[in-house]
Amino acid sequence: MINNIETYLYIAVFLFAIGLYGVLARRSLIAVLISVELMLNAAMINFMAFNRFLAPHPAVGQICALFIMAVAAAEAAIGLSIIVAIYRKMKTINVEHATELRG
Amino acid sequence: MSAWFSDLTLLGCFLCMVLPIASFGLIMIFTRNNHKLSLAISLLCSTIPLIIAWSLLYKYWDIAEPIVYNYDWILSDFIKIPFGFLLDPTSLLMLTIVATISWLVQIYSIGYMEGDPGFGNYYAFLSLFALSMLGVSISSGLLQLYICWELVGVSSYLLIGFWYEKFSASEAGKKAFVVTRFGDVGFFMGLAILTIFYGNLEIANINSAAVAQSMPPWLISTAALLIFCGVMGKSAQFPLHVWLPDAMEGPTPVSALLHSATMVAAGVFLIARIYPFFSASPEAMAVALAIGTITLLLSSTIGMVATDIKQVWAYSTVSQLGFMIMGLAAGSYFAGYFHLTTHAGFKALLFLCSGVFIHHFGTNDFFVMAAKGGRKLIIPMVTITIAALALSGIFPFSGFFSKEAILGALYHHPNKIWFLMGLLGAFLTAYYTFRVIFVMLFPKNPAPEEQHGHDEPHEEHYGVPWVMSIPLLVLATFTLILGFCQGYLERFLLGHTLHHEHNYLLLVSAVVAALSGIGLAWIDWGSKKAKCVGFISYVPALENFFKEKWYMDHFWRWFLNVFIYGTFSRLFTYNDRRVVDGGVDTVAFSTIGSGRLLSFFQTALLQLNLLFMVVVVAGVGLYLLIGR
Amino acid sequence: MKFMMDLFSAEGMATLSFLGVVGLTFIGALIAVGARNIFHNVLGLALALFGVAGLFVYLNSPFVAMMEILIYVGAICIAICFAIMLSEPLYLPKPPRKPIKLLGAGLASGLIFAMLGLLMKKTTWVAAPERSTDWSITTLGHFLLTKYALIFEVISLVLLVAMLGAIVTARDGRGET
Amino acid sequence: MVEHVADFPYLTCMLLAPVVGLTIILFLKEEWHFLIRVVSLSAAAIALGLSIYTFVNYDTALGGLQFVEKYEWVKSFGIYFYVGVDGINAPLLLLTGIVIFTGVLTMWELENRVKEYFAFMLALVTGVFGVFMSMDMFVFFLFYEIAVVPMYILILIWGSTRKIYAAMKLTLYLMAGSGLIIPGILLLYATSGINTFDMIQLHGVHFAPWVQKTAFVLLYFGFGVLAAVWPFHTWSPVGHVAAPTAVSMLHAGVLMKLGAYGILRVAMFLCPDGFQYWAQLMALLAAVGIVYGVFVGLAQTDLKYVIGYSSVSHMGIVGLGLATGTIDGINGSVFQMFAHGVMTALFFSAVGYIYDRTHTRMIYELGGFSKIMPVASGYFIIAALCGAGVPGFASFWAELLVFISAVKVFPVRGLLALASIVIGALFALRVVQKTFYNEPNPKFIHYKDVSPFLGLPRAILVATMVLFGIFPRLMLDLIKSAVVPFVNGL
Amino acid sequence: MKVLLFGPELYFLGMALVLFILSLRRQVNIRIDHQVALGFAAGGVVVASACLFQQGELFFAAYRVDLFSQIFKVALALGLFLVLMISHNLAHIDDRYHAEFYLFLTTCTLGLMMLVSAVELLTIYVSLELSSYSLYILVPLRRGDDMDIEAGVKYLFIGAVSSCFMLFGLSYIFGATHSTYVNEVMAKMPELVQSPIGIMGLLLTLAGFFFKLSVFPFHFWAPDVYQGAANQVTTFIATVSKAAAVAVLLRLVALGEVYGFGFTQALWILSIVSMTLGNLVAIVQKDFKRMLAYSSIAHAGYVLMGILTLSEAGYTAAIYYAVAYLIMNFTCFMVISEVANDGRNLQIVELAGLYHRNPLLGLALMLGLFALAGVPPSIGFTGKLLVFTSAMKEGYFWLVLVGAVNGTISLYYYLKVVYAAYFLEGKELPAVHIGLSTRALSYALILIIIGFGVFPDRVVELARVAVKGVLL
Repeated sequence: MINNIETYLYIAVFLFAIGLYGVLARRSLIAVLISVELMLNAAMINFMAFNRFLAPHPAVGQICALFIMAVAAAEAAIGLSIIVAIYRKMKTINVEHATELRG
Repeated sequence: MSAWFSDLTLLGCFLCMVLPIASFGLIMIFTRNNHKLSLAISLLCSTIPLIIAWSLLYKYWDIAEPIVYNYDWILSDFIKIPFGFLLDPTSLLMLTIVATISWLVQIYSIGYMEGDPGFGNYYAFLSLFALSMLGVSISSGLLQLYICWELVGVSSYLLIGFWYEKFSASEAGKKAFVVTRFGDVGFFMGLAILTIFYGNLEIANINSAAVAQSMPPWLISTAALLIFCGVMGKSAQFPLHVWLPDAMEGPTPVSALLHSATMVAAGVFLIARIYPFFSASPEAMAVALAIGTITLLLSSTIGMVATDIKQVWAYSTVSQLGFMIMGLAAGSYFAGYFHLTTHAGFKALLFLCSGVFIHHFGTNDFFVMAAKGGRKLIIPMVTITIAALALSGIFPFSGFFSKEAILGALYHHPNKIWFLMGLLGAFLTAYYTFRVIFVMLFPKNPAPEEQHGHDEPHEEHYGVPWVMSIPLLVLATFTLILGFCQGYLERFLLGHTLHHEHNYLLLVSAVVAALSGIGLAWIDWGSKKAKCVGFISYVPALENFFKEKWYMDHFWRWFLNVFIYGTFSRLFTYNDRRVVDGGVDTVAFSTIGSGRLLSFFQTALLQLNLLFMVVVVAGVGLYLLIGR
Repeated sequence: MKFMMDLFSAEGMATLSFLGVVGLTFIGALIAVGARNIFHNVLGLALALFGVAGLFVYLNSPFVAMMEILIYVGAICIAICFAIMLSEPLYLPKPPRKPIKLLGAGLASGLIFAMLGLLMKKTTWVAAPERSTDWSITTLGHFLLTKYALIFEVISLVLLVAMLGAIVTARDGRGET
Repeated sequence: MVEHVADFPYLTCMLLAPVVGLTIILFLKEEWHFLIRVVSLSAAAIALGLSIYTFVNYDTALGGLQFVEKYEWVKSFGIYFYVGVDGINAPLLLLTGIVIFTGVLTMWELENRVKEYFAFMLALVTGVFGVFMSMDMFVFFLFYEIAVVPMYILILIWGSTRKIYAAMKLTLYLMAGSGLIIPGILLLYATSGINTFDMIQLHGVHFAPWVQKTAFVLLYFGFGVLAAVWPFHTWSPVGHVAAPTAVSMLHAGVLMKLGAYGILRVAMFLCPDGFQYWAQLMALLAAVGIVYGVFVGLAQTDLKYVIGYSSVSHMGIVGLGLATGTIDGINGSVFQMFAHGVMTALFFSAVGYIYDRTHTRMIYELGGFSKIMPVASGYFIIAALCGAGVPGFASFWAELLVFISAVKVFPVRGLLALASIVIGALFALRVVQKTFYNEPNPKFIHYKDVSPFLGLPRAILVATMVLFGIFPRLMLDLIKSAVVPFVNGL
Repeated sequence: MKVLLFGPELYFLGMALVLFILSLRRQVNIRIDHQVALGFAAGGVVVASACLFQQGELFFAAYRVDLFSQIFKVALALGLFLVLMISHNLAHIDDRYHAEFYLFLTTCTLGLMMLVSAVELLTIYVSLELSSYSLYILVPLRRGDDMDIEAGVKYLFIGAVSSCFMLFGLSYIFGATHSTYVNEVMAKMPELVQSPIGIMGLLLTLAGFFFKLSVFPFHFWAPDVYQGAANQVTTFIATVSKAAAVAVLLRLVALGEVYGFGFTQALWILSIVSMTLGNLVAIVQKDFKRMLAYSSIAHAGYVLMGILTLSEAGYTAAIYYAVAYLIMNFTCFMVISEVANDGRNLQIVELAGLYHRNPLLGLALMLGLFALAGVPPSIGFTGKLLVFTSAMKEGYFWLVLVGAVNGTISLYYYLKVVYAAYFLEGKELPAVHIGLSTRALSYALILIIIGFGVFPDRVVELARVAVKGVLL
């Protein structure tokens, strides 16, 4: 089980789905951001799994994972700053309140 | 091109076509408002064809073989339309008739139309008519004939509607054009069938025996009958005769020229023109005979009750045209054509005389004319009587001879009913003709003097301008002498004289019919004791029926209103607005509507949008995965 | 018994701990998305990230696991905490959840799960014919500076932009409020 | 097809004349009305002159394409700027030249946004010239759309009577048509196996039957929209009514011919088998259109609607002639395109004159105009007589050829359509009677008749009608020289 | 000359640095900010053009410089320059942030440039994120109501989810091919495209670019962001970033020469739905920018049509179309930012009377709209027809039919704008005064729209050569 790639891939898929659920279901923008992070982690697990079981060179997948982390960090920074800004402007971070643009 | 000038005959024909149209164009474009100049141009351009026509008639009096000139007008693939002239007795005679009468009418109109603001236009239209009618006479191909035929319709339309401010006139013009067009479409269809078979509409070809043999009989009949539709339209045969009485709205010289002498005779001429072809179809001949008979009787009866002098002559024209058709359809080419010739003379005379009265008294009602002292106009009164005698078929006037010829032809027809009908027609003709004459000659209740008070200076001279009287005299002369030319004409038209077996029964019955008609008219209208009511008024229902013109106008009006305007036009318009156009608009609006509908997918809710996105991704993915 | 025995063997222990790690991940993830309190979510995320780091250890890469904990748990989660504090107060009453929305979200993510699961099921993975066994961090560093040098540079730019952006975005408004 | 390369780029000059005029106008000041008019008139005159030159100098004995110019345009897609004249498009080029020239003259009195008006009009004409002369499908289509779109603005700004609706409807409808043309053209291009849009070369390719059927029907309906094929005609009356005079002239006179020309030049030329397959349908729709047009026109009360529906009917005649696929029929069709173009231009120009003064086109409000303005009415009456198919005018010959060949090929439909010309006469004369005859409406009695200068364009149109009516061979021999090889290739 | 190979990128990096330094100044001088940025951008165009014919590989073959990429770099540099041209009046952005505004535009352009040259999947991903993040920041930079921040949030989260999908896809490609290098992936692709993992991996990867290109179903951000962001930012998003997305999409799709039916069918569906949806919804819009957003969705469908043909002609057409789209869309946005010179959002009716308020802009707008609608003689028409041609060549009859019909629908709403500009009088609205540069720009754009529409040969040839390089 531990040495089976499928296990990891399914874990990733499951994590991805949970993250997606969070993105779709949560009202708080911060929670949505958290869910996105989960999805990114799922992708990371994929990379690492492939790296471990399939790739010709084990460095590549790890590098991918590292970069994803960096990107995720950047994303979190921007996302959080925008969330803070939206809170300042609208006094709420409930995504359902941002309903001015439609149609 | 040099051939055009070296051959005088060709040049003549050519000039006959070119001069009138040149006159038309010049007057319309340049000299419309200069009456004198317009008149000069028009007269010049009708005198030369007159001379040409007579000299051609003289030159080719002994013509044996038709002279044909053909040039290509259109060379499409299968359809080849020649432009050319066909000179044979049939066309030469018609050419002469047309040129003569139109020249006379032009002269006459100088007086009649004097001072009319549209004088220039009038002469232009007359020139256009001359062009087209001359064209009808000498065309070498049926299609060229058809074209001229249509142009005749146009000029008739323009001339009837000449006083277009009058609603009735413009309406009558329209009616004339549309009704004749109705027949013309049939004509054109007939031509189309012929073209499809021969690709060539040269009259000489069509009349050749080979055509009749190569074509299946049913097709010949179809084509002939379709062409006969054109004849019905133009020659005002039942049931398309309704336009002709209304056409009297035009100036009287026009009625004389177009609607009695020449244009309406074009239909008869057409049958004569393609007589060998037409007579190859017994069905067509039978139908023509029947139609001619119906027309004869119908219009005679209406003529009995009309009070407008022009209406009477109009119905008389219709009935005589029916008579001509009977003659032709009964198998005698000569009889029909001869009657056409004589009729052209005396009917033009009748109209021109009536024109003098109308011009003088300013009314169309012959009872009023009589009351105002119509008989004091000597020349017109004499000439109109001559013409009336001719029309009634009294010896020695021309009408006698031609009617005799037709009755003879009918007599030889196996079915004697046609002959009897012909006699009845002759009787009725004599009756209604002399009804007019007797009323005019022997006015019963002269109008009170005080009515004339303000017309006093007018009353003083009952003279007629010479430009108007000369044509009357010329035509009266023709009426007197034409009958005696029967033999010459027979030789000219047929190449030999007919063997006349003098059938006294025929002769007597015809004379009796005519005389009894006159006698009855005398009893009803002429004699001192006459009650001035027609014998027909003893049967009020019938009289009413006649007065309502057999309800033909009502029928057509109804047909037009209910079918054309009421049903088709309305339905189609409705369909166009609602179904076709509405359909298009519906498509457009539903497109916009679907845009509005789809825009609801773009909710303001971020997560709902994401939901759509994810579902679509999953859907596409699942589709691709399950599909393989 | 046999099962218990297996469980306590060396392999069994490994499996058990693996299951533990996986469980940690899932439970963390579920808390992260499921809990109503935003702080619990962050904690859940941290838990899940620990789990993922554990997985990375199982995947032979303690270095990345380390990084995961450092960057994610150490940086991102803290940043999120700050953001939480800068934004909506926690004591505010929360509106009730809308079942239809949750259902929709569940269905959609379920669909994605089904799709990806189906994909996994249909795929047979082929390992590369020649596989290096060089797992050393040195090699990794080497790669970073050779084959992946460009991206290494770019990522720094990304981070720069992100920082600048965060400053620009978040700074704005303080003066106004 | 034989090609004779031009010694001088006549066609390009013809095409460029309006473009240059347009460019000059763009740089003129809005206030310089007279100069703008003169520039557009001279551009139109140059185009007209060149079109007459090509018309007269086309050598029917040589046949084939003459005045050919061919330049590579987009190499990788096989697009050429390939223009030439043959018997089919020479009359249409002439028609365009005449109509634009008279159209500019007709709008001489325009005072509102003159600069833009003439600029757009010249743009439109460029498109029309381009379509008629190009032998490359791509270029053909390019110009086709250029010709269609300026119409929107022309109607929108200078139009009347529901112009907003009409402009949008017309443009969208026609563009929907071109939405069908594109796939049709591209289908042919893609399945030909040769990388070219050159129609002459594509003609040599024998397309598979399904390709021909599909492409033909697409092209037929696509072009048919512009040719007002029933039931895709409803834009045309609406559009004519809304458009300003000269635009109506151009539109009914020339633009609708683009559609018919497209059917002939692209659809039938490239998909002969497809044509054979769909000919029955074509004939049916055309016959229905002929009958339908006159009946609906009979019920109209707006002069321009009347003319619009008569156009539907007359374009049906064009369609019927094409459907026969015989030399006679197509000769007639092409001739009818020309004749109808001149005729409707005359119609609209006469109506335009009256409308510009009275500001009404309702026939029950008008009346007695023969008295008020005899010359202007005379032009209308002449047009009406043309419309009624009176001989002596060019349209008569065209109708004759079409009807006879239609009766030959499709007896029932042909006879049905033929019968409707009675109604056609009724229809034309009804309008003439109500508008021009009877007592004049005192409201309009003080209006002046058309001046000789403003009468000039109308007179040119009448002269054209009569010239080709009396000497049809001037036109027909030319048309035939192209149609005979065309039909033999079908 | 390795420097030249990397020339444009280095140049823009330098430009970013300069702007960064500018942003640090205490004294705000927006004129200097603008002039510096504009000057550098102009230089950027020169540099990019100078490097147009460079060929080579950098960074261990992770970065390929070929004609394809260089053309797009020129286009990107040009796009940036044009956007800066109309940024002389950044009314809706706080004066303090003008330097940052230029900076982020520059970094975004830099990211896009790297995107078009990158031939390594991870680099592509990170470059994409670089450009995206710059835009995420630019969108809420607008001053005023809450619209901008809402748009920013939506943009960010839709982008984030899309990039998660993309990353997932990338991981599968990595798993299936064991490499992140495009050329190595390409070597494996032929046998892989038949398998589910290959197709799904690629499709999910494309999600990121679909997002950039606003292809259905990743289009939801577009209307909101177009409406919410400042006019100039919208301009940039609508033009420059689209062009780059097309480039990468091409490069990725060109990975496989033969795809199974399913893959193209998926693109086929997305293309059709994008076109139709975009056009239909655009009909009912009142806000000009929002309408253009929907039109961009529709246009993405057209581009996709060229790409999914998987043929050289199709790619050529797609490139041509992308460039054409950049130009014609830019023309419209230029008019927007000039007419709405206080930086507000422009309702369509506010264009009323443009023909007399400023005839030149009116003409430019009309031509731009007609080009967007695919009316000749314009670059848009030629582009559209080239796309259709290539699609038809590969047998996508129905696709072309739908596309052509869609062209008609689109004309409706473009004409509505023309209607407003040319028919409505707008007497009460003020005249629009434009500077010399804008005037020159308008003329240039008009010339380009017509000129390259009528004489497309050069551009097409260039695109074709470029595509050859990608296809190898």
